[in-house]
Amino acid sequence: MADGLVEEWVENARMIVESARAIVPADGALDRVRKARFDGPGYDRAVMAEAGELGLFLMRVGEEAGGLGLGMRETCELARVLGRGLLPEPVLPAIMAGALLQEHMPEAAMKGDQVITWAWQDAPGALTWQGAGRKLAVQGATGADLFAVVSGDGLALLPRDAVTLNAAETLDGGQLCSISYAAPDAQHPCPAAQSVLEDATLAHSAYLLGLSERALEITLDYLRVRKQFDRPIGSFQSLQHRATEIKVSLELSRAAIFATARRFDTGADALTRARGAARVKLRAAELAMHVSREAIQMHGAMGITDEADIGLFVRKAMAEANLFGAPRVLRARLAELLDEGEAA
Amino acid sequence: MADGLVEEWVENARMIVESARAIVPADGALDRVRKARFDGPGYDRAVMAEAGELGLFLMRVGEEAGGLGLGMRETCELARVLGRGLLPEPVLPAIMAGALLQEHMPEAAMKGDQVITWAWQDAPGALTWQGAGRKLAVQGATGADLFAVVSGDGLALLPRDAVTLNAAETLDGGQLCSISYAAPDAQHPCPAAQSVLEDATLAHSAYLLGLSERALEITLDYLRVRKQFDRPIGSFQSLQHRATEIKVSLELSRAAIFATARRFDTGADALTRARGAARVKLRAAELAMHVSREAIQMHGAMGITDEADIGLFVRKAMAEANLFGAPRVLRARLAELLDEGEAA
Amino acid sequence: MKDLPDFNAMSDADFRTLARDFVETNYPDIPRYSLSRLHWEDVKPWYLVLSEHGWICPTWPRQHGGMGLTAGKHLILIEEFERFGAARVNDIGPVMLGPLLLKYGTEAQKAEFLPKILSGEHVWAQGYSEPGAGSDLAAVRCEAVLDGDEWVINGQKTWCTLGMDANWIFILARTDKTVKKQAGISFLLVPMDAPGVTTRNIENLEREAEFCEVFFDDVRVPADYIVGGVNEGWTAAKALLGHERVFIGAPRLSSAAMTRLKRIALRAGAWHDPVFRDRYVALQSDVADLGDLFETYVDMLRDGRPIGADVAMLKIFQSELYQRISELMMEVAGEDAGLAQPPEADRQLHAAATWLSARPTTIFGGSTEIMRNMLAKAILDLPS
Amino acid sequence: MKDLPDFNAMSDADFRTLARDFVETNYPDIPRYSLSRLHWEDVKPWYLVLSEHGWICPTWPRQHGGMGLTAGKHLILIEEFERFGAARVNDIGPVMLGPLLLKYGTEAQKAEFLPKILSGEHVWAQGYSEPGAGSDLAAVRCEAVLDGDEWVINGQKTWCTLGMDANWIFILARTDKTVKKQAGISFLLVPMDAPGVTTRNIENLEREAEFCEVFFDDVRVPADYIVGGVNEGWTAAKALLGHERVFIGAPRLSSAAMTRLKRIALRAGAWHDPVFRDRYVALQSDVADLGDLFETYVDMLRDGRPIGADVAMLKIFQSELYQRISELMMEVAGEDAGLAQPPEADRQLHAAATWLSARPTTIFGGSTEIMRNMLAKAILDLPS
Repeated sequence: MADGLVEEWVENARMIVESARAIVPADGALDRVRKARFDGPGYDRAVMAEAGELGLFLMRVGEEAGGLGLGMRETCELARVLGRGLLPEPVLPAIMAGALLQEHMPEAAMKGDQVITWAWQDAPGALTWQGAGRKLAVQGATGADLFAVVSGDGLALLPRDAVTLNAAETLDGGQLCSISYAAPDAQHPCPAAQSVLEDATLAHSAYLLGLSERALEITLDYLRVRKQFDRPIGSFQSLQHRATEIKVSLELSRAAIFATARRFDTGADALTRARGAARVKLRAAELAMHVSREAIQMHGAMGITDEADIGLFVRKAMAEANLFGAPRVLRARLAELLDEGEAA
Repeated sequence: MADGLVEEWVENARMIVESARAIVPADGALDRVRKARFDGPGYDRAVMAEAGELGLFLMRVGEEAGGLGLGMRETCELARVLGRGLLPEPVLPAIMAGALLQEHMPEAAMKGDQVITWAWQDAPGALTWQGAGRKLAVQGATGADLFAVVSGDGLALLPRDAVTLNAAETLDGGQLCSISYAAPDAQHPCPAAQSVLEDATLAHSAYLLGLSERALEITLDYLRVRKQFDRPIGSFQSLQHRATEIKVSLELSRAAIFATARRFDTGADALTRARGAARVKLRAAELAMHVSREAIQMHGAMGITDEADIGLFVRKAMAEANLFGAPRVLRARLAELLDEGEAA
Repeated sequence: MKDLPDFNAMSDADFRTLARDFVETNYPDIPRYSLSRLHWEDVKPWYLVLSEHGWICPTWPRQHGGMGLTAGKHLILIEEFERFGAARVNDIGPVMLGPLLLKYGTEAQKAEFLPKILSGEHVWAQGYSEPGAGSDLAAVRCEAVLDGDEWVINGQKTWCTLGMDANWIFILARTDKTVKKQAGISFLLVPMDAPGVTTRNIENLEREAEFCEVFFDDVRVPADYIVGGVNEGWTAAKALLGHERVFIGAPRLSSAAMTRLKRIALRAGAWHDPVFRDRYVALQSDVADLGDLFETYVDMLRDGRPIGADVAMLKIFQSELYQRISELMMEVAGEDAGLAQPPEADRQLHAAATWLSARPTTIFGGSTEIMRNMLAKAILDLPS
Repeated sequence: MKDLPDFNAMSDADFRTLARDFVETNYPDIPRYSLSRLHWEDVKPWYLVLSEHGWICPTWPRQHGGMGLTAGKHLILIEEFERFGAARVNDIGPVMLGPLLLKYGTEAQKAEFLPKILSGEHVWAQGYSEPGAGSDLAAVRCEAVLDGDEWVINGQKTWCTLGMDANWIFILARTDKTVKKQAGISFLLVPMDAPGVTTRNIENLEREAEFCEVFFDDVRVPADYIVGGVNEGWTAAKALLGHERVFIGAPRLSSAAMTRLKRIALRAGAWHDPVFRDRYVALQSDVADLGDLFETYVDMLRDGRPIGADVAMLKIFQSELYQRISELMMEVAGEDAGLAQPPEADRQLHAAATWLSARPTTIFGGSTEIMRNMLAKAILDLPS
């Protein structure tokens, strides 16, 4: 890795994050996040429009197709920042829809005038996308206008009225949908489907990383100021040691996400990609739930109230930690890959 | 459970332990234990003779067969005390040989003039005893005169010259043998084989409990006196909390062992016995290794020296935690029993 | 109220049958197996049925309207009610205040308050915790000053479980600021409709109003609404923490959760997965071991032996075990783990509900950290 | 000593090939892949070969007889030597004392000691720890008093790794008792054949003499055998703890252990057990994540950026991970876990050897507890 390249992605990521500040301010906007909960789709279409204007949905569309052609490192950096702010809007699904559609990405979806999401998952607990007619765990579907749907038949772009939504409210106040749809007339070939799924898994891990990072910060702030027995509780060694355990996991997750993103950006083989996505997601999911458990415990009684902001992070972690595979699914996937590694 | 019965086993156990003090003093005899290591069979036949004189090998021989006919609660209490003193002699195997042989237990073995042990295990990691011709993980075999061997063909009592020993030195300075032998002429039917294996598993768990108990005490003593940064290290909250974790496991193990022994003594069905033995051994094995890890860490540099007594406990735990099934074997056994429970 | 049989004279088996029949026959048409606490309006029918039959205060002496049950019999009653899935009533009066009044109350207090607990006329809340004090219960700042024949109370209490359902509250208040923490605290009884009492609900992580804050602004109560003597409230309050600790450590929460875990695993197709089973049987062993440890304490209660500080081990292990079970549930539930409503409208299948309901168990009633501090000193004899 | 090429001018790939060829060509007939440290008599041939080729002190500047490698190249060298299974030499001179003398030593000291490290004439031991002081390195009680032109040393050092092989030792000694702990400490060089120096071996849990205690009884050394100034030993000693911390956290120990774990599992018939695999891949992910974190620090070294206190996270995670791998080994090894000798006389299959060798990693070089204390304050900014 030459120094020039390092600089380039870092600078790109800085610019993307800076522009994303319009929708996810550095000091967070948890009041807005709180208000958006349990209200319609659980997110604000106007914010999606703004994200479109900022060009976020073009990140993974190639330059030849009119996009920005940015890498997974930049995408992960953005995802991390979105996670820090608990952004409820389906920005990452829209980016992944762009990655799938490339030159077929509709102008309105690029600009955010229409909300686009994507759908891939075949069955509960499955990491497969080859089935057709029904897709599960579609993020941001309530409130979406367009659906990029991948299956073994190819990639279809469906309007809202071509899909039947089955929506379920999630703990964070959003909705997760399963969709069903009739086989569409036009399907594009989509050789990148598996690769986009791995990218999405990685980006989702980065979102969980950001969430965990901010949840730890909030918890550390609380440990510094909250007193018990006339001492700040953060001075108690047992809590200190447990806090360092979270910190270690967090830094492992960060390192693994960005090293994996670098491998993805610089042409990793299929096995490396498959392993990388599963491993990074495994760590991030466990991190998010680890932080959640400890954040509640360290906040004490405050931790189990809905009014404390830390609860927003916990409920988001619970809602999203298992998307793109719960830990047991990911470990089973890695166990399969053990033999592929052997054969290779 | 009527009060009278409680009293009776408690009193019996008290008497047995009191007489066993001759071979395993309350203040321990770790110097003797240390000296016996890596020397011949790793134990002292004279101590076995003494144990025989004390009548210990008659514990599980029925009264009608000239034994004491005591229960598993008394046996576990004795085993716990032996574990506290790290007694290297194969007292428990001799007791189990008596339990198998009953009226066929030779006089010389009862009295400890001849050292007897038993053999059951068919294969590495197996909890089966039905095979014949070769038995593994025979405790106390080097130095034994007689072998009570169970197989699907029944129970055979073999003299030393009828078996071929394959001895391996163990970490605690004893020896663990596999034995091979030709099919003997005389075999007794042995309907109690499975039940004695479960009893032995339970008693071995109690030995590990005693070992863990004493290892924790020694570690707590060290935490109280050892100073660092001008404070006793036992005053550091993180070590305190970790010490309470060991204590909780220890008390769970104790409660589970004696409750299971009570069930064994009062006529538990086959499924309850099988589950009980596996569960109790699972806890005890994990406890012994948990204590070992923490005892070393809490002793700091002293913990990794051979001269510190705590090392005797650690090496014994390493040598014996997996006998009668390593945790993964026991969990697999419990998983099988899950379905039997379903069927029942 | 009916004439009650001598329950303690019955065999355990007979009493168990009686308790089972009782709940099956008398349980009203209200939810069963609820993972969260029901509010008074929902659970009141059950309270009143228990009251009517004289079963509302199992541990009180018979002459005061209780069932006079021994600890052993009481445990059987709890087991049978939980097996049936009976809802937990607002039981702070029957469980907390009643025994305290019986031990420390004046005859007048007993005569005034006990019958109204029995009848359900008084629904009590507990006012121990204060904002910012957490597990440091002795850090009481809520203040009571004697003004003639009345206490004048100013301050705040929080984490009052189901406090919004209560019409009375007992509180710890500081009545002497000149002495060390525990020494200047009194135990006072306050009607919640007294002028100056206001409340604010607190929603828990499940977004249900489970707790409330209670504010006292120049609230006046008669001087004799004090229990256990002026500045002796701490002793009275502490004395209550004995028996309950055993029941908090009972394996029931965890064993019921294992049943739900199995159903969630069956639904997710994980029940026959050897990896899942490996974890399931480890947890099952933990529950069984906890059961055996629990029984050793039940035996002590049965024999009338004193319960030591070591009983905290039960609570520590039970609460963390319950949490670990809930964590495996979440993992097995997969994408459904994130849903706000139960799959198939069946609360038993709702992993998140168990996960969330398991959180307070390591925080309330003495946090695990405080309990471990205490165990390290009192039981392991480690230095300060 | 040969003329050395300019290693840093080579591409990483070329240097890697060179290093691989070097070890394959020159490694003497001594053990490879040893889990425990070899003693001087066993490892000396390798030391002398390295010395002869000018490869014994990779990080020293070329003008002082080193290879002058950058951190990146040094890492490649370590990787290739470890891949081959080359034994670790007695490296306290090359790794610890040499860099310290280069930074703080006088010209006379450099001229006297550096060549003898390079040649293997001096084998050094480290005398930091004292009995009862543990991780509190500043609690130095060993005392040195200036008497004319000699220091007179009295006291004791312990946990001197392979100290029995050394003929020289450097120590921290208290030279001023009137100031606060760190301020009155000096760094002294002592020949172990000086009158009054005695040693006692300490066997580790594997019953091998890995450490020794060193006793100083009126030991006299010249006044100029002090490095970094009187009472300034602490600064010098601390300054050394930078780069090493990165290498201690390298994933190599753990990834080599994973290979052994696989072999043990294959032998035990567990390799295809889904339950085993579930744990194996979790550990494998941990190793891979550690590798990625390690690389971020290697990048810093490569770029010449400073290494912060947060590098302790590497050591904490690596050492605990190595232990967890060893614990799964023990479980999978079944009855064989307890054997004192390797199954099939193959050390790679010896679970207990890994388990035991993994224990000191969380104790020495700053215990995990001390590191966590430090991280909580320095990195998480938690209060004291």
